[in-house]
Amino acid sequence: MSSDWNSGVWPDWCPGCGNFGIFTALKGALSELGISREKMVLVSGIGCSGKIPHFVKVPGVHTLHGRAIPFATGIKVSNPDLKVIVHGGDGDLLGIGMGHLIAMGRRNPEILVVIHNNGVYGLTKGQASPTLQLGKKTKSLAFPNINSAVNPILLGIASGYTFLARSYAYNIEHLKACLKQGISHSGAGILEVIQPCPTWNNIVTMDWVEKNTYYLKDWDPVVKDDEDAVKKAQGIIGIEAGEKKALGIILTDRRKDPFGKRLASVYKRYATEPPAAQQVDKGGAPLSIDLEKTFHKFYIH
Amino acid sequence: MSSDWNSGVWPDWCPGCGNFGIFTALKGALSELGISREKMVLVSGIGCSGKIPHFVKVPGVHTLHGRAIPFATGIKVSNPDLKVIVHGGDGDLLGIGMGHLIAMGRRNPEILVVIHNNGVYGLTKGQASPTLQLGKKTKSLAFPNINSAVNPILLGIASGYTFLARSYAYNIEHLKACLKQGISHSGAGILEVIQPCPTWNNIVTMDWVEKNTYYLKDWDPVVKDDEDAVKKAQGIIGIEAGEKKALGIILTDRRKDPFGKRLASVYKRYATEPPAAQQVDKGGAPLSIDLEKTFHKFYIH
Amino acid sequence: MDLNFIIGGPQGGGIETAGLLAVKALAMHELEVFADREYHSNIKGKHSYSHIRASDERISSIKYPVDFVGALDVETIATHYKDLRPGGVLIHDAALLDKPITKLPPMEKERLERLRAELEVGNVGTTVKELDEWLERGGKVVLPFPFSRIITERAKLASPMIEKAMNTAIATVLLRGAGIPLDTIREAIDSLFMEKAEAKELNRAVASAVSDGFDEVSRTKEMGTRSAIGKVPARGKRMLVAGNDAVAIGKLIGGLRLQTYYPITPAADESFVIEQHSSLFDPEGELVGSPIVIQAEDEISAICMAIGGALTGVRAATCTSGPGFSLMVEGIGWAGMNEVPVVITYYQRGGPSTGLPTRHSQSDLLFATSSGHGEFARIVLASGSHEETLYDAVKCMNLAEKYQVPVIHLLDKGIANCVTAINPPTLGKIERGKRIGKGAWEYRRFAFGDDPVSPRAFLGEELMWYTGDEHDESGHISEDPENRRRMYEKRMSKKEKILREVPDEDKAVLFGDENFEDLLVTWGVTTGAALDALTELRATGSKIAVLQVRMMEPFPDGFLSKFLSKAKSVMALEANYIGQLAELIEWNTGFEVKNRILKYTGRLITQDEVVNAYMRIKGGEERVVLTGGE
Amino acid sequence: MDLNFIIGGPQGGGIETAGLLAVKALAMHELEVFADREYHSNIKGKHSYSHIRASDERISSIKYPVDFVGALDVETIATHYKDLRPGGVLIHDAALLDKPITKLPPMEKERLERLRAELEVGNVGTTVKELDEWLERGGKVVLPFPFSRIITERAKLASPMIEKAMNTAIATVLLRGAGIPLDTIREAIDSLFMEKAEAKELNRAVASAVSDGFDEVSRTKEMGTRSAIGKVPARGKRMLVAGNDAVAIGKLIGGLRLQTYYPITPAADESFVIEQHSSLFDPEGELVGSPIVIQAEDEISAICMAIGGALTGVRAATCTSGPGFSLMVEGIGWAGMNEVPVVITYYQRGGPSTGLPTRHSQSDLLFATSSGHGEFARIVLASGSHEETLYDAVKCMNLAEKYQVPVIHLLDKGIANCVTAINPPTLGKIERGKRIGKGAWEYRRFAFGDDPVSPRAFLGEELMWYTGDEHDESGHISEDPENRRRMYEKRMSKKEKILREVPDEDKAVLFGDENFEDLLVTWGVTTGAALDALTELRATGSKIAVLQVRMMEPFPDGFLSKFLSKAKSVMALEANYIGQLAELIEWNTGFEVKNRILKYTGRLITQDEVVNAYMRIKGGEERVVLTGGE
Ligand SMILES: Cc1ncc(C[n+]2csc(CCOP(=O)(O)OP(=O)(O)O)c2C)c(N)n1
Ligand SMILES: Cc1ncc(C[n+]2csc(CCOP(=O)(O)OP(=O)(O)O)c2C)c(N)n1
Ligand code: SF4
Ligand code: SF4
Ligand SMILES: [Mg+2]
Ligand SMILES: [Mg+2]
Repeated sequence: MSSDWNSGVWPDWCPGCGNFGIFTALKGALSELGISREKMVLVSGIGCSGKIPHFVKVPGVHTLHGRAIPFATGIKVSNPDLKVIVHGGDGDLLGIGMGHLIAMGRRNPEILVVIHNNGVYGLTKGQASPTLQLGKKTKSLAFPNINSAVNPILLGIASGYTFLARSYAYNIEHLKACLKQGISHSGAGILEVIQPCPTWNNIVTMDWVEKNTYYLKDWDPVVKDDEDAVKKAQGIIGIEAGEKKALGIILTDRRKDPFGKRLASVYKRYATEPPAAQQVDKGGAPLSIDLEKTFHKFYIH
Repeated sequence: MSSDWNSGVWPDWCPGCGNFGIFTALKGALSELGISREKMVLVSGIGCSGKIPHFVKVPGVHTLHGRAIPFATGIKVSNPDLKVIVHGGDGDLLGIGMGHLIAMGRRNPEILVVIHNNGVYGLTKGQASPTLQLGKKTKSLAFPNINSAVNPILLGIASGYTFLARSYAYNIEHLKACLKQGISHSGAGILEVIQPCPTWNNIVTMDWVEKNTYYLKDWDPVVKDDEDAVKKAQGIIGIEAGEKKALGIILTDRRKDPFGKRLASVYKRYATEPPAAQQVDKGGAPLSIDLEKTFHKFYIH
Repeated sequence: MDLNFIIGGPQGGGIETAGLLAVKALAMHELEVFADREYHSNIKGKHSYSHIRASDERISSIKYPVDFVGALDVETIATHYKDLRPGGVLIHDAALLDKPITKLPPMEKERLERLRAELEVGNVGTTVKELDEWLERGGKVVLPFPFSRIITERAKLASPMIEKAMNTAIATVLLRGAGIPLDTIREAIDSLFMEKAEAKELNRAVASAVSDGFDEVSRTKEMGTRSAIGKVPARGKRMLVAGNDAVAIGKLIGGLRLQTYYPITPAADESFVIEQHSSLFDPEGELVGSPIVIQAEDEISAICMAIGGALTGVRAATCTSGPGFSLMVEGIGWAGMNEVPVVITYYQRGGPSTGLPTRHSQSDLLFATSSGHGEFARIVLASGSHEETLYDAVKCMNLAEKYQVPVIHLLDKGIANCVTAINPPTLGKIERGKRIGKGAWEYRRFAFGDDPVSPRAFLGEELMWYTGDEHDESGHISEDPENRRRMYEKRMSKKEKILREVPDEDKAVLFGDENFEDLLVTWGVTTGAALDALTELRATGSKIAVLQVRMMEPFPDGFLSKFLSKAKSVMALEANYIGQLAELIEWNTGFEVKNRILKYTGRLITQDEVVNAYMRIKGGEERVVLTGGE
Repeated sequence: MDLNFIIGGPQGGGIETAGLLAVKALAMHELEVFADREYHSNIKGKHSYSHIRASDERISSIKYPVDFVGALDVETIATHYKDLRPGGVLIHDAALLDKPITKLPPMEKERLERLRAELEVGNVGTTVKELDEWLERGGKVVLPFPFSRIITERAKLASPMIEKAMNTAIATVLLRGAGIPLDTIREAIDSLFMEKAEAKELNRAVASAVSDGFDEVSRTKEMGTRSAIGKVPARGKRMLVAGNDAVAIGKLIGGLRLQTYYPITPAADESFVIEQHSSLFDPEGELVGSPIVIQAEDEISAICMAIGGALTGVRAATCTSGPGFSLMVEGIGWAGMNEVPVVITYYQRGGPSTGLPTRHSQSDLLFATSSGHGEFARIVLASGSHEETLYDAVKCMNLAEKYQVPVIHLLDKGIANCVTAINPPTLGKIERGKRIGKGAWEYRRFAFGDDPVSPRAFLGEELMWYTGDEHDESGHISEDPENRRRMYEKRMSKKEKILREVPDEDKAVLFGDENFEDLLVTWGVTTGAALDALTELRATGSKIAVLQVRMMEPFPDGFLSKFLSKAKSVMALEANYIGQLAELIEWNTGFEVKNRILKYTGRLITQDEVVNAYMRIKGGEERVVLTGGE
């Protein structure tokens, strides 16, 4: 059961923090997916959000601020057998780590990026994050925010992600469903989670979310072909321009090869024996590589 | 005239390089804009493209790989009187510097970013850049490219740029017009320039450009209102999905305040006396700040 | 008198306010104060405390054991009962008495294990009450104060509000126990909640109620008898600042016009203070300056933006700590190559990597002096006290412009977060270095001359070029070997110029008698503990002096050698593992620094630890590792 | 025999191929070869050249003055005529004779100014022809070879092709002049253009034509009389490699399975070589390994991806140079904190900042040893020759896994781009360090024990956690001071373990007689020049030995002291300004390194410079700054 997925480390989030919802939904998703524990890896950045791997009883890699995606990519390409999930804050993934987020879209590895969107830098005491709207002033700001907000869904489209969804930290069932679908998706995914931070963000409260979100209905997120892809993208522009935030699966696109397949297209052995499955020695001696054949171009005669 | 704008440093690009076209168009634009020489700054990244400021007779800041935008932003916010133009390669601005490109969209400073898009890392001998299409293999690659390409125009939309255009290095007149408009725009702009690199990119040749681009007609890039903004964005999705690359002004949006105005809204003195115009001393002594008033909260009694 | 106490509770539960209130009241009582704040990298729930010290003499460190422990929760009791001196007083809400003492989910696993072991050995039992009894048996005084009851009855607070008021309640008891009158406590509350009328009223009411209770609860007397503070003479105007504040104030006075930053502990508060005080008025009420603060998208951007600003002639700075500094290295190198005056305020914290983000450390010294590929001149200046920190913030900007080099102002979490009282600054001077106005002749930014510093023009004034590549006098790329040699030497020879010109007192300061035998070398916030220990040790006849090193790069080997050569034995005192200052000294001066007193647990070095370690070294130990503090 | 020549021309004009062709032919002629490649940070048009040396004895550096200069263009003539020894031969196309000699837009401004001054002083004139005459008057031989005519007439090349063939043409003359038979030249062409049939034919034709011409043009004889190479005995199988190749080969043999990189000079070629050889076959033709190479979006990503790979148990590495390394610092700190075996191949180039991106330097040593905030164990290993580089590439991966630390393989542009012949490697051993299989008991990644190295399990095998924060044995965040102390000591004590266990020959190597008086300490590619000078100096009776330092961190102070204590005088030889190795030695061992021979123009240190500088030091100079080479 879900408690089975607790690592035993005390989650030190503030009372009422949306991260608890994500934590619960994640444990539920992992347990229902039925993947064996050691074959998963939660990779996270730095922030309140970044602590989540320590609380879940699956292997966890709590990395550097903004760098969860490169770590995760290194893990995934080396051992594609692992299910790799990235967790990070909006500051982490959409601020300092933005370059990696976009680069991941270009690669399309089978990694789900869960963005804990709380509109603030939580762990450093409430500075504006890249998702805070222009002109808003949360508790701890000296002045209203002078930067416009980014929208991770639109960036996901622009950079080639093949799974896009948005959910809400306190709707555990919805979030769990999104997580399961995102984790199962064979390609790069973004799951934006609206995560209230009762300590610093006095704008995005439960009440605000109630009034400013809706669940997508009559929207088919599955891309059928190239033409449909354009239509979908245009539709999403419309959805995201709405007054209210849409919750649900926004896009699934299976036309593009995941990164593993692309690697296999150039490294012949990759599909069957990726790096982590390859030997590097024979009982302490290097493999018996035929030097002269392999490196013939360097031989003088 | 245009030769007046030569710094006297020998441009060391390869014969036939598209950068020569950009160089010529830029000198033309600067001379026609009629801004005084010292009030301009060309800020560039590292790459073949990044060398351009040395060849033009206006102040130039040749920065670090990927970091031209932060340097330029620091210059512009400190002295808004200066006309600041960023030049960088596609590797520079869309690879290592991607995070800054997006962040600049959020701020909307009056800076034009000119992306020299040649599909390769020119100065490091032809590796794939982020704009090289998936599956393509230019001369110097060992394998076909396994990453998908990014599209700077779509990223520009997703991150809030208020001027977007695309031109071609060898169409000097068109490029010059785009440059002039971009430099005059009061907000953040991206001008993507298709820049053939005859040395490494054997795909995007003059011939290829001939066949794979067209000039935008009947497209009104000016955003009228919020509703129109959504339509424009959707239209651009369609344009960018086309088989051929559109050349021309793609978007101008004057609804959003430029960064200077935003700063002025929180720093009362900014509009009239930005940092570079402020005194910091009175003949070697600090200004006579009323310490007790300014820092009253720290005084014990 | 010399009073030390701890006030602890869960992070985010008002504990920071309680500490501030206590320090403020003590300072208002005209005492010298020094307070350390210890907290986890956590927003709410983990254990946090302030160690507050007050004295009628100058102090610049904290000291163990403490006189009082005021506990907002069981974890504080369980963590700090050991810190009490014999006869010391533990105060907690009587409502905690029946609480189990080892069922503390937020507590660090390792500490909990140690606690369990200790309690078992002492055969203590499992409740707070049993622990209290055991402590009393061991000669401590325990004061389970009926806070909840008193607050409900006297301050007429509804019970959900009680928890919010508990911090002020406990602070009040501690202060009253120390002999601070209620009036002063209320004055401190007024000042603390200046802009929040409602909170002010509530806290005033709580303080009054608890203070009345204090006079009634019989054993509270025992506090006073042990640590009474009499009336002390007025000291004139003083300011109560943390190191972050001191830097902000210094930068603002010094003419900072662009501050860029990316949030990071323990640096970010500095930018927040600047933002809050960015309108600078003169006595006539005229706005004389208004620096801007830009939150960058990362530290790479922060340093590059600051450099960009500096090129336009504004005084520009950024601030960060280890992880951020690691990302700034490339930008700083560009500033070095381009001779850009830019200031980086670098607050060290526990490393490596994310390390102990909210804990003290002095382990980035060698990194600060040698970071960046290639060689270039820079200045690294380390401050040892809050007052020095403020003045150094001004100096760093002067040095940067005078020598046209990046300047690293090297601080630490200790300085950043410790709070103390300083005298209001006197305004010094502003040195902007060599300038050239709009000229008719051809300007060359990097013109060779007798002086390695070329006259500066700002962007907007003249034609000029900059590049991170090696460049010629105009700033254009040049790979010519002869130009390379000359430009390289131009940049590097600034080191000697700086060493020649910077006044000795900015290089290092000797404290104590010139006729010392033992020389204790130290730096950063640790200087305070060394100085407090110096007073104590000299009172008992030790022939010791303290040498505080301030300029770390270029390293003042010549000036230091004067003192080193006089010493019979040299010992270093620093908060790192290898003794980084000791290494710098050995490397640059050739003198051996045989003895090292080191601490790397993330906690401050305290006065008592220094005294003790000195004794151990005199007793023959070579390397002493300190481990005190929770 | 000892032949030195320069072949130069515009970058991108076939000059690299010409150099390679020449080296290859000389090596095929069973000579020892060592060639330096100098080029601007430019793709086409700026001046570039190879300095090629061949000998029948072991050589590992270049030497001035040179015997021949082969010029593809006027700039080469103007730049390198000074490099000729008395009687040396300048070869260029006769078609250049009427060209003006100082109208050279691509030429560095400073060099052009010096050239003009020189020509004026010598009253030389303004055309190539006049320069030639002046050179002849000064005792040089000038050979304006009618290349264009010969190629058109004999090789029947259309004139637009001539320019493309000019490189092979000049190389042919130089080689023939050195006594290499046409057959060998053609063999070299075949090997160089192995996969390009058309180019092969064309170049063969050109070589034949020019070779015939060579026999006819009368003064070509003068080349041979001065630098004849006789037939040399076969040397068995050898490989011709640049340092980039050597690392790639070493990594591939050593079991590398993930290479990440972001393009940067002079590191990127290494990744390209790995990519091209990523299918590893055994003698039966079976695919036994296939590492992948990932081009990251920046260096931050490159190091983080490599670390991620290492956590899954694959041997993972990245490569970069200064600017990229500056960006990797934070990631390396994470690897240090988490005891991750990862290898960073670090090619130094001219700094600071972008610096001289294509030029040599050894100025990142102190940065490599102390980069990163906080303290952690790392290994920094510096190779001094191509062969050593290859073996070290394997060793670095072994050390990383054995000690679970990040390993920096510190190289330089000199090694990276110089080409030499090495013996095919013998396969050594692979040490993967302490492992734990799938176990039933609770795995703790950072378990304390007698050994600071805990057994590793890989992601996918066990439950484990990693964090950049200080952590407990399981890898969970812990701020407990006691755990902090123990974990810190666990990590730091690896330094001593490494120093204890790494064999002496990987720490430092002494060359020359044990009964030395003068000890020349050096490292990196400069070792080669020191060794070549050593031979020369010892032949004339100097009591000198060379100590090459290899392990820079942890620093082998004990082992080095053995040699340092024996020396009457110690002098350092390095390509930087302050003498970084000298500083490390002084700092760690307490021995003074009084004399320093330094070079920071971005050009290689040459054998003759070392000999000369040694003499100057014996003559009383303390610090000698070298400036040779264009
Ligand atoms: C390089 C670096 N810069 C800054 C920090 C300090 N830091 C810690 S958490 C954090 C931001 C957290 O915000 P976010 O990513 O939104 O996560 P949240 O806490 O809101 O979940 C920052 C800036 C760091 N650890 N490393
Ligand atoms: C931090 C850093 N990494 C790598 C490099 C090496 N580098 C120089 S130019 C360049 C890429 C150039 O590609 P692009 O930005 O597309 O410019 P182009 O040369 O194509 O104009 C790189 C990676 C560098 N200078 N700094
Ligand atoms: S600060 Fe905000 S995001 Fe962080 S734990 Fe508290 S409520 Fe959650
Ligand atoms: S390599 Fe390409 S981009 Fe660079 S100068 Fe040459 S043609 Fe232009
Ligand atoms: Mg956040
Ligand atoms: Mg490019």
